[in-house]
Amino acid sequence: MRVRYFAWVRDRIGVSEETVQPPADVTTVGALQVWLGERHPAFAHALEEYPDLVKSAVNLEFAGPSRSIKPTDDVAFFPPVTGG
Amino acid sequence: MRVRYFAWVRDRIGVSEETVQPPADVTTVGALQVWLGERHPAFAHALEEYPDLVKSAVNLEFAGPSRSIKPTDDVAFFPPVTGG
Amino acid sequence: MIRVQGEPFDAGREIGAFFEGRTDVGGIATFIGLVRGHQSGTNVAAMTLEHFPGMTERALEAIEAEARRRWQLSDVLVIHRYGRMLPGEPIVLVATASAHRASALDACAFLIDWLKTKAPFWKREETAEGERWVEARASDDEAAARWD
Amino acid sequence: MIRVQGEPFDAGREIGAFFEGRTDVGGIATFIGLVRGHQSGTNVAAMTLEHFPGMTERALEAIEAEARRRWQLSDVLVIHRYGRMLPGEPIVLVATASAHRASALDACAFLIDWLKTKAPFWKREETAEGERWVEARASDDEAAARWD
Repeated sequence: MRVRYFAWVRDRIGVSEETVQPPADVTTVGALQVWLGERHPAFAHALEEYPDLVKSAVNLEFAGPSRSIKPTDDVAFFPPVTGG
Repeated sequence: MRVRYFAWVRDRIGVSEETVQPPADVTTVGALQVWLGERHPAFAHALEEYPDLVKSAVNLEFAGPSRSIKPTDDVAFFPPVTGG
Repeated sequence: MIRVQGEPFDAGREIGAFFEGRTDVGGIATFIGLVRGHQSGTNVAAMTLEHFPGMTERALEAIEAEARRRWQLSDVLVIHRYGRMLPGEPIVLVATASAHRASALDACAFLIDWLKTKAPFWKREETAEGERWVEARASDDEAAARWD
Repeated sequence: MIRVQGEPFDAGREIGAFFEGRTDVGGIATFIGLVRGHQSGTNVAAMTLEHFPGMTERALEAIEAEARRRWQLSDVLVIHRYGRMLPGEPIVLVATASAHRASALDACAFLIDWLKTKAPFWKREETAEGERWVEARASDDEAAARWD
């Protein structure tokens, strides 16, 4: 599973992209977040400190924490967008 | 008193501008319209046929029929505007 | 700033010059009104805009002043042509500059809506059947009224 | 049409090209977002826009499609830059063309409001105190929500 991080989420974790193989019981974006937090304490900390400020996308579309995921998915975590 | 006509109001009357000396009892835009209608039957006809489509201005500002006028005023009659 | 002119203008160039060098502005909103080549199913070969010199400038200045009263604007530009013009040519350009986009967007819509019903211009179209004065539309009155 | 690019663009020239030769269009509405030289009292020396390649284009195309569903538009153009830019430079251009001005104006406001909250861009400012990520604003969420 491809995981990408953007903006200050990436700055905190220090990784922009990684390929991970979460256990079979990690079937949602929310569960993946928790599991990734174990690999990256800074990510766990960000989620705890700013739970509303970490957004996610699956396969290039916005997705909430209940969205189900599979090993071939492309998942991304980032702050609320500030373009325009 | 300077009187000007624009757009199809002018086309109907056949005059774009004239200097007139209405009698002393013509003290409003509405009274002036009636008096001008006597000079220009086409104007009287337009006022009768399209009473809502003849607008007026006094001294370069929109003015309704009850607006009072004096001999030094600059009065204009024209259809609803269609710019932009 | 208000400009009423007979000469054509390059709307893109005017917009570029409008924000050139500004670093205090977050958003520019513009509206360009063009001559359409057809109207209610009839081809329009050309359009002539008549106006009331003197009153036109005064009316547009009053509309600009009202926009500046209602919104915090860094700058306003209104260019309106008169005379004969061909399909595709710009008739009017409205541009607003503001620190914040909502002010720029709202003020731009306000300016064109009020201009349409409060500035003394009259359009005459040339069609295959001859010339005709364009009639005022109730929808323009309604658009202006939402700002009352 | 959607363009996401690192290179600067000339907003005036793009707007000119957008309506050049069109005779089917009565109104063009545009919005240009510029880098501001100060933000909340702090001088901003430069701004860097990060984006999510692939998702950005997809999000902007979905927003354009939604605008075309809601309004009768002859054309839509969205240009959005990424990378580092200086105060006064355009970040984004939205342009809409329609037979009728209300559609052009409303669709333009809709496009920039949705783009602000639904396209994956992130701004980082360079100030005298260092670099900082720009925080999302509740007012942008509210502006987008009025189109729900």
